[in-house]
Amino acid sequence: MIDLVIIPLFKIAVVLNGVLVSVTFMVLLERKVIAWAQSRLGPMRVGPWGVLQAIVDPIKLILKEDITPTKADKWMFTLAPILSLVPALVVFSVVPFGGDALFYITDINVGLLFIISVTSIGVYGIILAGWASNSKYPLLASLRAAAQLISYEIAVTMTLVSVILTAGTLSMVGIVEAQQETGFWFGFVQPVAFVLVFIGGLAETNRIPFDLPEAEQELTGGFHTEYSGMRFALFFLAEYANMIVIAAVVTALFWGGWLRPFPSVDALFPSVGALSFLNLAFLDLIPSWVWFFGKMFVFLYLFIWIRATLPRYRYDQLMRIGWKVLIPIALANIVVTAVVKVWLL
Amino acid sequence: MEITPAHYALLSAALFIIGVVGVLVRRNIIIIFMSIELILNAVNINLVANARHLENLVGQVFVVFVIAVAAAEAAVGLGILLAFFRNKETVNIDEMNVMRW
Amino acid sequence: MAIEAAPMFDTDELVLNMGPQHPSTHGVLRVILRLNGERVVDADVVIGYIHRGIEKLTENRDWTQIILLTDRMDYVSAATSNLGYCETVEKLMEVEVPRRARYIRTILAELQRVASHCLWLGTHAMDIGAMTVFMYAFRERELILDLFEEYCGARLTYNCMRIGGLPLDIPTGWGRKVRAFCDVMDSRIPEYEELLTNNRIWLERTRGIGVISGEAATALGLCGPPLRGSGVYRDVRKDEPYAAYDEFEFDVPLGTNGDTYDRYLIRLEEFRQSLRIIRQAVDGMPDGPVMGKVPRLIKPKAGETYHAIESPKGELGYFIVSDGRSTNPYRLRVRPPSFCNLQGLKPLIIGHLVADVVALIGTIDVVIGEVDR
Amino acid sequence: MVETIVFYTLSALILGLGVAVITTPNTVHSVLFLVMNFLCVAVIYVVLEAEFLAVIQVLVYAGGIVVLYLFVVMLVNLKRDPEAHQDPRRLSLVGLALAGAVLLELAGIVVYSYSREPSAPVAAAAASPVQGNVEQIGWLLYTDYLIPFEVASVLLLVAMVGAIVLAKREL
Repeated sequence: MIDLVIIPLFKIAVVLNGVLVSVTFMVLLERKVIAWAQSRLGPMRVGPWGVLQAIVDPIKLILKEDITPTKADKWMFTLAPILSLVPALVVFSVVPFGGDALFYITDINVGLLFIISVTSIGVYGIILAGWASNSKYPLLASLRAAAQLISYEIAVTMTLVSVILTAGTLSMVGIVEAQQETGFWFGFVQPVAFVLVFIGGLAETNRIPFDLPEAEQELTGGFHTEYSGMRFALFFLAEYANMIVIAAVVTALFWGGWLRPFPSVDALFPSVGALSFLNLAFLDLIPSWVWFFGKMFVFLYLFIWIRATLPRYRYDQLMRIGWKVLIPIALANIVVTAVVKVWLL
Repeated sequence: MEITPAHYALLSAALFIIGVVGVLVRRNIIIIFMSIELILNAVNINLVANARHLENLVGQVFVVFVIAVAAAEAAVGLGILLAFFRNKETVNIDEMNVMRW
Repeated sequence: MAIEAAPMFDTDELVLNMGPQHPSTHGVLRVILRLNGERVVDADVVIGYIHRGIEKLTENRDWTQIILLTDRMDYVSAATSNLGYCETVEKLMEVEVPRRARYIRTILAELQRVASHCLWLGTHAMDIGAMTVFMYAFRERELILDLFEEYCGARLTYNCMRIGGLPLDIPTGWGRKVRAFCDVMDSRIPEYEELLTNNRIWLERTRGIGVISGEAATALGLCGPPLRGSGVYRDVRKDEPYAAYDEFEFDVPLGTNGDTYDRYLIRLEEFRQSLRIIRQAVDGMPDGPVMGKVPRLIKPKAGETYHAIESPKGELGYFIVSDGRSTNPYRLRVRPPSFCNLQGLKPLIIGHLVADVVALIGTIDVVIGEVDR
Repeated sequence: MVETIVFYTLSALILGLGVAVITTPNTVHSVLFLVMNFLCVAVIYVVLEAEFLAVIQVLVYAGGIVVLYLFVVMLVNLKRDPEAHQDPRRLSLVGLALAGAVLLELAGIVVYSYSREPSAPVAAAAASPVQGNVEQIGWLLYTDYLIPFEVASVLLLVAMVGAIVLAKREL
């Protein structure tokens, strides 16, 4: 009973709270990093260096008036943010935060497929939000969003096929373990796939330069134009939770998940005696989950950095990149991977 | 009470009938398409249930094919629907009484 | 509003009302778009949401009070509005402005051009999604506002010129600070360029967008950077020099393709040319009074005159009629560059996507306060 | 016991949502009920130890096909409810009666066939060289069912081309 119910429930509670709290701090981090990029200070008023801003922001959102437009479809209008957030949170059930079974909720044999399929449900939140608002800007944005998410999902899924081919398993833990066995992280084996998944991830989380569904300057905020208060906060949470998901997936699939860096320094420098002082075993002292979160942080930082730097693509350019660049490269990558795997290894 | 394949078969039959009713009674062609999806799902449930009962995964393989067919059907069906709607401004199945336009 | 009344005959068409409350219409511009998918089929530009009747108001103000009203037209470029008005009245009264005053006016006008272009660059880049450029550009604009504040005490609506000269001489050391600003600005322009000029996304978003030929631009009455972007040589500073522009060397950048990217490059080059003018003016600043001989009661003789200057947005002209009897103008009419450039919006946006509409409103650089007056 | 509870709950949900799909007047609501229905079916697959199919069900049906439906519903954006006027030629009652007859027949078949003594077990599945649900399905697809698999891929290709030709206004 304890093993079957209590411990999983406990883990779920920890992960959910962890994600939600880290989202609030993610927002603070983003504001701070972008501020530094723009030679500003960012939030400084609440707490030392504005650290407590992370707590004040959600409180503000909760206390705000929650408005439902008169002609909106009330049920759908309420359901949409929930539909948007829940898949983002469900995905965390198969993310391996550490090497030990203690650090992930579950490991299923279709883990990666599970992540892909659950994230694909997230699009409903956006479409329905646009439709239920009964307003033109959200509707345009949600049509954009639907097309964008489906297109990039295809590209990402295709790309992940080559990773699956390399790893030979669909289980998230299995993929990381495969990287441990070969000694090379898939980021080095499949650099093209990494870049594609990262770009696709930017598009799927609606981040600049692919943030068309919520392009403030064009569509006045996009699909959540009509939302306020807590329901808006849910969309906000969903976006950042999705960012964390992408960072976690990229970490696990390409950069060795919880593994420490330089897994095979001996294999790299077998005969160089002078490098023996490079005994990196001390890195093992650092717990596996620290490595995981450290790597994740790098990618989250990259997300923010990109947001501070790049302008936004246009809708047709976005679709062109998705269909005419990413998908062909992903297909070619699958073919190359299969050929190498079958005949050359 | 143990759940036997018969239970799944009955569930499948009931869902099948819901789909059939949808196809026969509704006039909104989008709903009719969705009813067809319900019918296909009913079949799938049956196939998967029997795959487990017989401990033979062929049933599940068939479901993969059914899903592929469903995807093809949805794509072509909705394409026809859009083309039709563009010309006649309706999705009423009763008004779909021409073979060409 | 012809578009609103028209029936939606094609189901694929959607009428989208952009503005007057919209983040990217730079004020209260309203654009009614008829979309096919995301492509603009037809557009209707609606103005007048902040019409304050400035031209009519001037008929009840005396000549000096009107300077204050001109501040409120192009509120991001108040100094050039002041300059244009004062020079027109001076032309009407045939007043000689001291050389030192003309030099300072030139410096103020060029600083204002840099400030206005900073604001344009920031908002234009922001419209296309590059948020950091916005903060960078405003950082430099802030320095200019500080300089203005030191000169006249105001940061936005300066009211910094008088008929016949200037209300104040420049403070001690102000010229040195302006020089220092020029050096800072010179080092900051490469920062903008690094973020945008060769940025692939920026190129894709601006190249070939909103192309307008030189003939079409002339026919529409465009002026300023949008006109020069199409390769037409027209700059009031060169063609009909005013203030002290005839004493300085500077180039007028011209575009070749007439697209959004060319207009962007031109404005960036105008940053450099403005700095060049400011440096020359500061270095060659003559001594002398800053106020010419003007009667205490300003009352131009009966007559009419038109005078134009090159504001950051384009040709800013004032047409003034004086009846010679009262202490206020009989009629004052402004030829605002924003208003004329806005004529180009509709031909520019038709056939483009919604996202380009935003970029194109940005590229012609309108200030609705000046359009509506 | 657990399976019983899960089965009856899911059955109630599936059938309830199925009825909701075909009775709701608002098409968008209908689509949403369909998604939930498919998600419940996916859970049934998990109960039936078909994890791969469960995930594929969510990915293809919920994440793909139904999004397409939603997209089309929003595109056609009906101004006139198709059910607004009754077509006299339409014999809905006959349809209902027909459906009832089919239900009776199906139920009869199910009850009859499962109430008999189980016949000799069907030939047991050939021993698969791989373990795990995904691996086994993959093995079957790429060995015994290779030709159908390729035919299915051609079918999808044809459908894709067909849908583009049909939906695009000018090529």
